[in-house]
Amino acid sequence: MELKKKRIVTIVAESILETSIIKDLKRLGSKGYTIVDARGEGARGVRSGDWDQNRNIIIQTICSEQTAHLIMDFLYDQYYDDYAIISYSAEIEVHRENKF
Amino acid sequence: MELKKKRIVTIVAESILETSIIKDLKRLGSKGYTIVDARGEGARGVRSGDWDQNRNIIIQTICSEQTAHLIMDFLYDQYYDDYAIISYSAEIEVHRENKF
Amino acid sequence: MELKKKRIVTIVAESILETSIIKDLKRLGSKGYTIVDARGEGARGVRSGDWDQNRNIIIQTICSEQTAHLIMDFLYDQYYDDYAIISYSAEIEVHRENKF
Amino acid sequence: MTGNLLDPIVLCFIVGLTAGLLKSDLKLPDQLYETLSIYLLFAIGLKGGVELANASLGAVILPTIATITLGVVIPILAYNLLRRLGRFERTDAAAIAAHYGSVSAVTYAVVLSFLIQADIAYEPYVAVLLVVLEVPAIAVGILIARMRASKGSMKWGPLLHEVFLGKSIYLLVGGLLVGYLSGPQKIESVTPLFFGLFKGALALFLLEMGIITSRRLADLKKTGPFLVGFGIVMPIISGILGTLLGAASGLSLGGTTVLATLAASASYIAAPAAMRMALPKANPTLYLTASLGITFPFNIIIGIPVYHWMSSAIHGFGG
Amino acid sequence: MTGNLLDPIVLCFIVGLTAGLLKSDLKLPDQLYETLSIYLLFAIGLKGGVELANASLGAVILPTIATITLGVVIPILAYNLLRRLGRFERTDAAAIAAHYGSVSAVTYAVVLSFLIQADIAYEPYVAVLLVVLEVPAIAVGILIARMRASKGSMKWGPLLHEVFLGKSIYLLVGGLLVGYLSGPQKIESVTPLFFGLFKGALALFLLEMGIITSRRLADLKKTGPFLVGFGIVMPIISGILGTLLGAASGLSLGGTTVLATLAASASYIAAPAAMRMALPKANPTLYLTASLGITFPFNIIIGIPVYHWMSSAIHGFGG
Amino acid sequence: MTGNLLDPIVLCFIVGLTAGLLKSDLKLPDQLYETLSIYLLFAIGLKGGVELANASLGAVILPTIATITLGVVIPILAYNLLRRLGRFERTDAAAIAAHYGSVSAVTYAVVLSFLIQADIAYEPYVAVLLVVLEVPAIAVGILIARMRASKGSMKWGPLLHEVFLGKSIYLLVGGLLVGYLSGPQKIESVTPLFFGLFKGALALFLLEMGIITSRRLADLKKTGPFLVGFGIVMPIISGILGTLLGAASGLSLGGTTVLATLAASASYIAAPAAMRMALPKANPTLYLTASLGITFPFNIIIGIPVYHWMSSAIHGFGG
Ligand SMILES: Nc1ncnc2c1ncn2[C@@H]1O[C@H](COP(=O)(O)O)[C@@H](O)[C@H]1O
Ligand SMILES: Nc1ncnc2c1ncn2[C@@H]1O[C@H](COP(=O)(O)O)[C@@H](O)[C@H]1O
Ligand SMILES: Nc1ncnc2c1ncn2[C@@H]1O[C@H](COP(=O)(O)O)[C@@H](O)[C@H]1O
Ligand code: NA
Ligand code: NA
Ligand code: NA
Repeated sequence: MELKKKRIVTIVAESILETSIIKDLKRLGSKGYTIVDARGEGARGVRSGDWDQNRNIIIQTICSEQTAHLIMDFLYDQYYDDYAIISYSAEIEVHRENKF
Repeated sequence: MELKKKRIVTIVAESILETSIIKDLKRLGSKGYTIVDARGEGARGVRSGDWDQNRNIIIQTICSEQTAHLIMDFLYDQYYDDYAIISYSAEIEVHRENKF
Repeated sequence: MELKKKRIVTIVAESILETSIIKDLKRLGSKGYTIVDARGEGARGVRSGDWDQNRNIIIQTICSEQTAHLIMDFLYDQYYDDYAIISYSAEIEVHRENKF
Repeated sequence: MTGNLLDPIVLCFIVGLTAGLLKSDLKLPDQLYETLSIYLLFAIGLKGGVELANASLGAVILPTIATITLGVVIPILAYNLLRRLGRFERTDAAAIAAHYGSVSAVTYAVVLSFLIQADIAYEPYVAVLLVVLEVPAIAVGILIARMRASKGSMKWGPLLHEVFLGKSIYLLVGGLLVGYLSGPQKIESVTPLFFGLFKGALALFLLEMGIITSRRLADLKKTGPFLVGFGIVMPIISGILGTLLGAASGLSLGGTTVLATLAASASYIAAPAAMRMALPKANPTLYLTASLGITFPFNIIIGIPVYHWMSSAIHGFGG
Repeated sequence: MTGNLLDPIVLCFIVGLTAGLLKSDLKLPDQLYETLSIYLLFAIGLKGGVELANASLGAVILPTIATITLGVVIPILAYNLLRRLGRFERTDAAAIAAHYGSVSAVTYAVVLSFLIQADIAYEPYVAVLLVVLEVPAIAVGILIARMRASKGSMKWGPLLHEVFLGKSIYLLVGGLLVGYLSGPQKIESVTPLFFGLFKGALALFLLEMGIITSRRLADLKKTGPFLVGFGIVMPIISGILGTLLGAASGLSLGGTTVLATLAASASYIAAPAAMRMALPKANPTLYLTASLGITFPFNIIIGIPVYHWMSSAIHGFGG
Repeated sequence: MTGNLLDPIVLCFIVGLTAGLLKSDLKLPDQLYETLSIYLLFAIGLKGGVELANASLGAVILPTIATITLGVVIPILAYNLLRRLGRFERTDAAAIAAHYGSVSAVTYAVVLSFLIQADIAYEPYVAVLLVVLEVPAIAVGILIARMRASKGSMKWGPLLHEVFLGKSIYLLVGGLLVGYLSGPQKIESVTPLFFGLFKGALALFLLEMGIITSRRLADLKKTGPFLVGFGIVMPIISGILGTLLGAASGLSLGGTTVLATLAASASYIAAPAAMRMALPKANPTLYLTASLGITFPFNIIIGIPVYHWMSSAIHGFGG
């Protein structure tokens, strides 16, 4: 059975942004997402996830090339200045292309 | 040192499927897998992972192009109708190509 | 806004290696990383993550093509003989290419 | 009633429920939920095992038969209501029926603490009835759904394994054995954790259950009004059956109240797991919403006092 | 002082602090941290609610007014110190000020156990003051930052929701209600968990807080010397204000010590969450380091005995 | 023996073991495992610290020397058995030897509860012996493996850090200090959590250990029969040495039983972590299977009563 190309956008951000990013994703046309708790380090220092204020989450959403671009740009404008957050986009292959 | 191309298949599914999917992967020729607990939302609603019946897991397995295709197709036939599950395949590069 | 190509290196390793791998990544030029707790199975058997000695972690770092290659090779020399560890590299697209 | 409403464990449930309905960001860590449910199941078994020491085997037989009867009758009854009146598909109806035939260990814990509060005695072997009632309905539900189901015969092996070695039953039985074998003296060293903290842990767990329940309520619109009615009427019917068979099998007022509550309670650990495996085509939203969203809160807040009242009535009548 | 230093909960904090400073790999599971903080907040509310039964509404009014006054005065004072002397940016200053106006429930728990140890009585409604003091400063902080802030008017809705339905206040208030409605009799069944284990859980939590604090200390070089001074001087000033208003509003020696400690304590649950949402431009490293890295340990180890001494002085003076 | 077998904590271990062998899906949350092991280590230290108050420094010296001797002799003995009879590679033999020279804090907790159950007194400073015995064997093991090991000289710094600041020793020593400094009075406020619940928490932890052990048993075929024999014979030999040195150094019947058990127990927290760092070439399956899969259950179920019997024998003989 043939696989179709889609994009997956991965966002690593401080956990306090969870609800607001989910709202954004839905508004921008994503039909679903998967979240994992994480820790890490970057320009804004170590976020070791050991208490409320320094947890990270990883949010992934599979979507069309175009939606992926919308999301990447929106996050850039909306959050990059003020929050510990990064995001990246990659190519993947799926069945059920209409699902995503 | 030169890197070799392989595929990584990522499966997001309700956690109750863990043992049965692992069996499937091995039977289809995967030599290993990595699992992470997750939560998410999709066509079958929010799965917030706060109790037994609505947890998700992410299973990833690195394998050959061909095995990847086998796995994707098998999952599609076996689980997609009845369960909260998605899967996708992506290209990666590794050392030790014979390991995977 | 235009996206730039980068590499993401993903390492799955026994959790005891966390601090030493992080040191390595920084020394090799990575500017950040994200970590998630995981379990799995491979050539060195099942690592079900239920106690100290059989936990895995997933470490991901976004970096340049060249740093990615350095990291992959270094891990290969340093850890592959003695530890439960795998790593792979994939292509992604990001904003802020200088950040990574 | 109000007496029950002012019990801390019921209040905790309401606080949790409200948190969810008000969309508070309050959320118990998922591993705390798991820890508490493991603790409660094991402690329930442990307590039952210790009490079992004072039980005579003979006395257990009749009530056990009564209990198994309930485990078979209730799901069949529930199935027919759901099919005939509710117009549910066979598989969905069977899956929901299995939940109502099986039991909720937490509801059991709440009725016991209700009886202790009101200090009403109950038979020392009620924990056995809890275990006995958990399984049959699950089997019945699956059998109903499988009857002349074309698609290949099912594998019972993995399923029986899932049910009998599933968290829920394994911990109850394991606790029973540890409690019974250790006996009242030796168990004392572990009672501060397993008995002393029990009710507090139950309160904390119900706080979380309240949050979870509130989420399920959101699905009510999907599941429709019939299921809401069913989630309230079915436990009452089962409660009546439980009361009758309890009294008939010679249980005391306390024991009858327990059996009535067990009959009325709907499973949310063993049954959902088994149904997901055995009847994947059954829609989980239906049975989870009915069992957790409606029947569980109904039993905790209103049901238990009602079943106690029923039992008192029949025992008053009897004697 | 040394008396306080030798209290197990303070020693646990020091053990945790040392673990962090020595880079021990000791690390409490993150969900244990969450569990303990939920447990402590709820238990604090519960205990307060039970005690509330013996409180007369009239008696609460004056102290409540005093508390609200503190909640408004302290952040304004702190803001001006930070701007004028510390030369901090408006937003940073406002965010830090909000933390010092609000409260730390754990510090409150420590002062209560300090008073119980020294068996000094306190008013039965102090938990109400804890709740009352948590919110105003957060609002004041945001208002200050927003004054003639060009960039569009802010949405208060989500913020109020965040504050009032946030973990911290919701659990305190929820606990208060459960404790108050259950009353001293019915609550007993859950006291072994919520009261009996309280101090032990507090000790374990402080062990973890010690580790977390040690991490924040690493940021001191980034935040500069002024903030260190502020983190010690500010609580003393607030402590004095609390002592004065406490005595003025007729609180006992114990109650005054509590209010002084509340005033001196800096929030690290409600305030950080609210600031991150309402004032994203404020640098979290500053307010977290000040509140957790400096003021929290200062209060636990040195502050509380000092505030107790202040209160004794004024009460000795008064009477 | 059967007496020991019917102790709830031993029964819990068996229930866990069975769960694993029957492939039940029962699984304690990983953070609960971590929480319990942190709790147990700290509580053991705490209890030891409080008891230490009644210990005279003089009395501790001889037993401490005896303990250190055991920590050096046992690993050398074990190494030679493994090399000569077992034909293991140097590194593997050294790593396994280190585990058997070091100690298991949980086994220590079980022997204490065994003595309390049988109410046999023991010296107030046994916790010190536990701490003392943990380290030397690890160093010895590494030294043996490193002798004329070509590949560059190793870095001791990070290793010593790992060992002394590792979770296991840090919590034991931290607890000792907190307990000792607080003293019997001040500690009381935290005893409900750290002493009252101790045995129950131990039971829960052993349930989980049973599950983990069952997984290790699956590796027995890989490790071969010799290691199985070694895992049973070695603790007996060490137990005898412990009994002799214990009695020789003037320990009471209880104290001798404790030292014998410490000698016989194999580490599964400090040693594995240290070996993984210092001797990466050593195969973890070997030392983990021996220590956790064979020796741990052997000691819990059979060993402890045996060591107690040995000690009784020598004390009966002595006096
Ligand atoms: N180069 C990187 N590779 C992987 N993850 C990163 C990288 N940089 C930052 N992160 C993650 O993104 C979070 C926020 O990054 P930052 O805003 O740079 O502090 C960090 O806490 C990490 O979890
Ligand atoms: N578009 C998507 N992107 C990322 N994850 C998804 C997406 N859709 C579904 N998922 C994940 O897959 C699970 C099952 O999806 P579904 O069967 O659509 O409910 C969800 O709970 C999510 O965790
Ligand atoms: N083929 C694979 N696909 C995904 N993860 C793997 C694979 N092989 C190994 N792993 C992960 O890497 C860890 C170490 O692998 P190994 O050294 O082969 O035991 C395992 O515990 C798995 O978590
Ligand atoms: Na039922
Ligand atoms: Na304050
Ligand atoms: Na030993």
